[in-house]
Amino acid sequence: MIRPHRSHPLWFAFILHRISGVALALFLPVHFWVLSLALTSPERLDGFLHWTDITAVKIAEFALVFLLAVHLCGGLRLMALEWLPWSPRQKTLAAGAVGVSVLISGTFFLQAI
Amino acid sequence: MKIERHDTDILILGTGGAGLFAALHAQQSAPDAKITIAVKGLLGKCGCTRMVQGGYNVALGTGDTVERHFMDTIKGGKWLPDQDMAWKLCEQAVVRVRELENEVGCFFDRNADGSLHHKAFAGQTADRTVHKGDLTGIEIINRLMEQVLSRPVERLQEHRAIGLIPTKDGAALSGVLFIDMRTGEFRFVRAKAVLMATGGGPTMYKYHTPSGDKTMDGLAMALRAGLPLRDMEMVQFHPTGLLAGDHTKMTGTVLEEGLRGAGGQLLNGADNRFMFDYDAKGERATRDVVSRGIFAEMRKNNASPNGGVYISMAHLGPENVAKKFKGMVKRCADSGFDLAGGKVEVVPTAHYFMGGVVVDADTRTAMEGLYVAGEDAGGAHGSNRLGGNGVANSTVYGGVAGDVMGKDIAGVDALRDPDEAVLEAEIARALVPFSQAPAHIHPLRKELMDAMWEDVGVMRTATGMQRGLKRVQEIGADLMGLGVDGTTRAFNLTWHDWLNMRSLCDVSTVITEAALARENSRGAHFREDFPEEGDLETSYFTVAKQAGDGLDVTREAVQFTIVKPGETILPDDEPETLVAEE
Amino acid sequence: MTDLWLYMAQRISALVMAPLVLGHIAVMIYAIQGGLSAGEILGRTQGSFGWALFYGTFVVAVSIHAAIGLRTIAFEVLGLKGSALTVFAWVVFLVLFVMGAQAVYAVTAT
Amino acid sequence: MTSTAKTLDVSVWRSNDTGGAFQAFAVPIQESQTILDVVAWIQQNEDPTLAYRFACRVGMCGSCAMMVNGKPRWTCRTHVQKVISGNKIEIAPLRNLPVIKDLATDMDPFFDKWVKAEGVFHPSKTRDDAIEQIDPTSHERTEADIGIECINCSICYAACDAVSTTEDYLGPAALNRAWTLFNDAKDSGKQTILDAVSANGGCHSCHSMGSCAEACPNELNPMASIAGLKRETAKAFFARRKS
Ligand SMILES: Cc1cc2nc3c(=O)[nH]c(=O)nc-3n(C[C@H](O)[C@H](O)[C@H](O)COP(=O)(O)OP(=O)(O)OC[C@H]3O[C@@H](n4cnc5c(N)ncnc54)[C@H](O)[C@@H]3O)c2cc1C
Ligand code: HEM
Ligand code: SF4
Ligand code: F3S
Ligand code: FES
Repeated sequence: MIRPHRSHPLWFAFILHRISGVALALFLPVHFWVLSLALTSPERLDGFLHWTDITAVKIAEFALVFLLAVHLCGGLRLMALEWLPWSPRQKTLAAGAVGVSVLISGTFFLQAI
Repeated sequence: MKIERHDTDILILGTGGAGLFAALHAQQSAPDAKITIAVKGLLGKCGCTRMVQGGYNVALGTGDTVERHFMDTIKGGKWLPDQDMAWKLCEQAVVRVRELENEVGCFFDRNADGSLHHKAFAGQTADRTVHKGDLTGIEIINRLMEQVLSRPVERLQEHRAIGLIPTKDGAALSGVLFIDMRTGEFRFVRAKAVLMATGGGPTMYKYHTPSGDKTMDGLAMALRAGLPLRDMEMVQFHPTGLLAGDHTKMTGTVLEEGLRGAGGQLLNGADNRFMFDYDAKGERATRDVVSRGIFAEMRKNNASPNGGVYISMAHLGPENVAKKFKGMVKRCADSGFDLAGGKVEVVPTAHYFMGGVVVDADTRTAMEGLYVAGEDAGGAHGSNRLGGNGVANSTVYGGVAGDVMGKDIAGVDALRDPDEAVLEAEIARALVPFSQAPAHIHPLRKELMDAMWEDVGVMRTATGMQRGLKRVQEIGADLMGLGVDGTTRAFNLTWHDWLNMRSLCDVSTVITEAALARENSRGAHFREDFPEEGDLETSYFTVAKQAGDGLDVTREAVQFTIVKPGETILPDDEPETLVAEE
Repeated sequence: MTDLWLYMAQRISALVMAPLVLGHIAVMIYAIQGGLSAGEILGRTQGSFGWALFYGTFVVAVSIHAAIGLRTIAFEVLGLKGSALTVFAWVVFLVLFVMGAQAVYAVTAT
Repeated sequence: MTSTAKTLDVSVWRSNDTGGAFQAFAVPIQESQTILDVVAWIQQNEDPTLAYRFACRVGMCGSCAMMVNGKPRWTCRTHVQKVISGNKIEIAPLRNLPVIKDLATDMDPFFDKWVKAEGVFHPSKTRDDAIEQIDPTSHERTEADIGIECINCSICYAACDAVSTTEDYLGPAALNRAWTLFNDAKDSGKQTILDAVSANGGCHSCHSMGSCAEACPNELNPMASIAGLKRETAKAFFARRKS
């Protein structure tokens, strides 16, 4: 899958952005559905939110926030490199994006436990 | 034999500076004509114009004049150039460079004030050479290529011209026979006018700089068609070709002139500088002098491991060198050599071919319908080409050919029919290898390159050349016995290696015979047995023509139509040179 | 021309979302302390025009953004073309938009 | 043929109209040896029917590019020892282009897109006019100079996955040329260029994967050029809305 012409940071940044984007898009309907429960059956929402105490669910949520953070930072990185003329720093930017994402999601994770 | 037949109005062979410019100009002078451009490689991606490093000579620098450029060209060519051609070259270069900048889109380096930057190449009396870094040819050809690709010009890529086919009465050219290299089929293209711009290319020498596709096909075809060829003994050697062993294609490629200009030193096998033993200017002497110095040193068994000498730049400071010659240093590094800090083995390498088809200043030849421009045409440079006059020549005369062909075809009512017998004969000739048992072609190419390098190379003698002539003829005969695997003719490179050898052998014979006919030393041609340049007033050039199975080499007097030896067309108060000594 | 339009729409929606996502994450980090409950969420959001606008904008932007994003991927990876591609993008947009609108309504309506 | 102690283990893609497969060759190791030398050695000594392409042999013509151990490279300037993995080399035709035979590709699609991207100078002057004064340090000129030394070798084009997935994507080299021209003070076709690169398959099909910049043997950065085009097209997008 990772063919030699792809093994460099910018391509990884691209694929990470794409995967996180797809994962978010898949998660979003679920998220909306859960929230809609607030209207139709608040007790089921509570039941659901209860689950969020379970570690597995916590990790899943962490992953989600991580994805959101990754995608956000990746997206900002992209727009920065496309629209702001600071081309030589692209690789640093790619790495920075991942770094910041980890920071945000890490905070979330720490808060959650 | 099944062949495809195809018609056009103007047919151009080759996509170097000459071919591409001809296509553009033909379109301007005959907007309704069908124009076809055929080339041995991909359009714009083969030939030597792309490889031009140093730059383009044009009298646009401060104080410089067309007259001065002309005088330098005549003196550089040791009074052998056709003066009308040399004049047009210098005069039209000015127009051509403006055209390149304003219409084609080239960008040449600028001075801080925004004007064109000119540098001085060796042998010139003014800062005259415009350039784009040291990759001038890429800029010129890429821009020309774009222009041609975006116009309705028919492209026949990977089409190798193998024969000029005359009409039945032999009075005019009917068209050109090709091999469509991708399919291996033959294709005959009729045209009202044909420009041959296949770029010569002395690749029959052990060390050579031109691109791999150039193998003298054009001159070999012209010879067979009975056209006169002039100055065929004039092979220019560049003193510093990379030397990395026989097995690599890197060997022979140019390490740029500027290295010596900047203070690069040549060292022999014992690490001693030797150029001052041969010339007071040392490494900064002209190309031919340095080439001979290196060759002489090699003959004294003072050679480096691969049989050449070294160029050393390190004393100038590796960082400086790396900065000033970035491209060159990187190229050497890619190949595993440290140009900035170490020494690199070099050897003189065959670079440019001054000889070619006899043409007039309008690119017309002795055969109606055939035009020749660029390195295929003889005359503009005489015995020596100045650095920077090569691209100028191909672009100027390519454009001229386009203009003239466009005008001339207006007077041609119909396409001319070919002499079918000649067509058949040319096809049969190309098919010879398929009727022999397959064998390796390359060892024979090596033999040819050794023979020409050793016996008809940088320094020549009658005995050596007689021996060389015999060797070349034997190799040529051996080739006829070598076969090629004909399982598939499509993209059969080995077949083309064979055909390349055929052209190279034929033209090598002419070079040798012309060199034997010139019993003096001028420019690139140096005879150890006749080291004097001879009387300038009675200068002659050689003309070679096929005569039956043999060759007929004659001497013709140079016509001093513009200036006589010892005189000048510069005003009396003009200084000798405008270039400040370093 | 469509490429340019889609490109612009995707960037603009992304720019709109960027602060919203940051805000959302911040709220989550704050809210998650001590666990989540429906009451807590609803207590914060119900009847709040501000939150309705916040999440409403989010839903509009994300529906556009994700529809374009998935459209690109459907084209490049799945080879979807022409009207199939257009239908696909609209379906993604509508599903997200409708479900999103429902969710916003659910948590903000009184 | 040569009985050298050490040989390279070379696998070369062979193909014709009906399909293709890798074929193994043992090639003697030499001190200064490029991938092109390896390929030529095979054609000259082992299999005379092997097809490939080269011209200049010094990295100027851009006709010798191939996939070498999975990466697109100029073979005439790729030293064997720098890319060898163990003793093995795998050589295949350039990706993303139709193969004519063996290692030779048809580069026409690449050049058709070059022209389609308006990578062709749009003159405003003639040969009768003087040469324009241009400040070599101006911002526009330095931007144009950055991308000008492209040899149209198609290596970036072969490295780019957007080219593989989007059939009409113009690709990094063509767009790099368009950007260079856009910054060329002498070019009078700025709007034509922007229109060309804003059309479907234009610069917006690039996902900034950066493989182009990574692969370019001349160290050019088409990704940055494409970013420049995206920037300008975005500006034009708003400007046109306003007016
Ligand atoms: C390394 C190098 C550096 C140089 N540097 C300079 C310099 O700095 N300044 C300068 O003025 N000159 C320089 N020259 C010389 C200059 O390149 C040539 O003089 C000039 O470019 C020749 O142009 P041309 O159009 O005649 O031929 P080319 O550009 O060589 O083109 C010949 C064309 O004909 C095609 N062809 C060949 N055979 C056939 C066939 N049988 N059928 C169909 N097509 C065929 C070739 O494929 C090619 O496309 C240099 C040359 C070399 C090799
Ligand atoms: C938070 C702010 C966000 C920003 C700044 C952002 C930014 C971007 C950008 C710039 C792209 C274009 C990538 C490209 O063309 O290569 C993109 C693609 C995408 N985004 Fe987002 N995005 C954000 C949120 C989201 C959300 C919440 C989702 C999920 C619903 C999402 C889903 C996608 C998808 C599926 C793609 C396509 C990926 C691709 O083409 O490779 N994005 N995003
Ligand atoms: S940008 Fe680089 S890799 Fe792409 S074609 Fe030009 S020189 Fe080759
Ligand atoms: S690899 Fe392709 S996706 Fe864009 S950044 Fe380069 S053109
Ligand atoms: S042969 Fe010209 S770039 Fe390699």
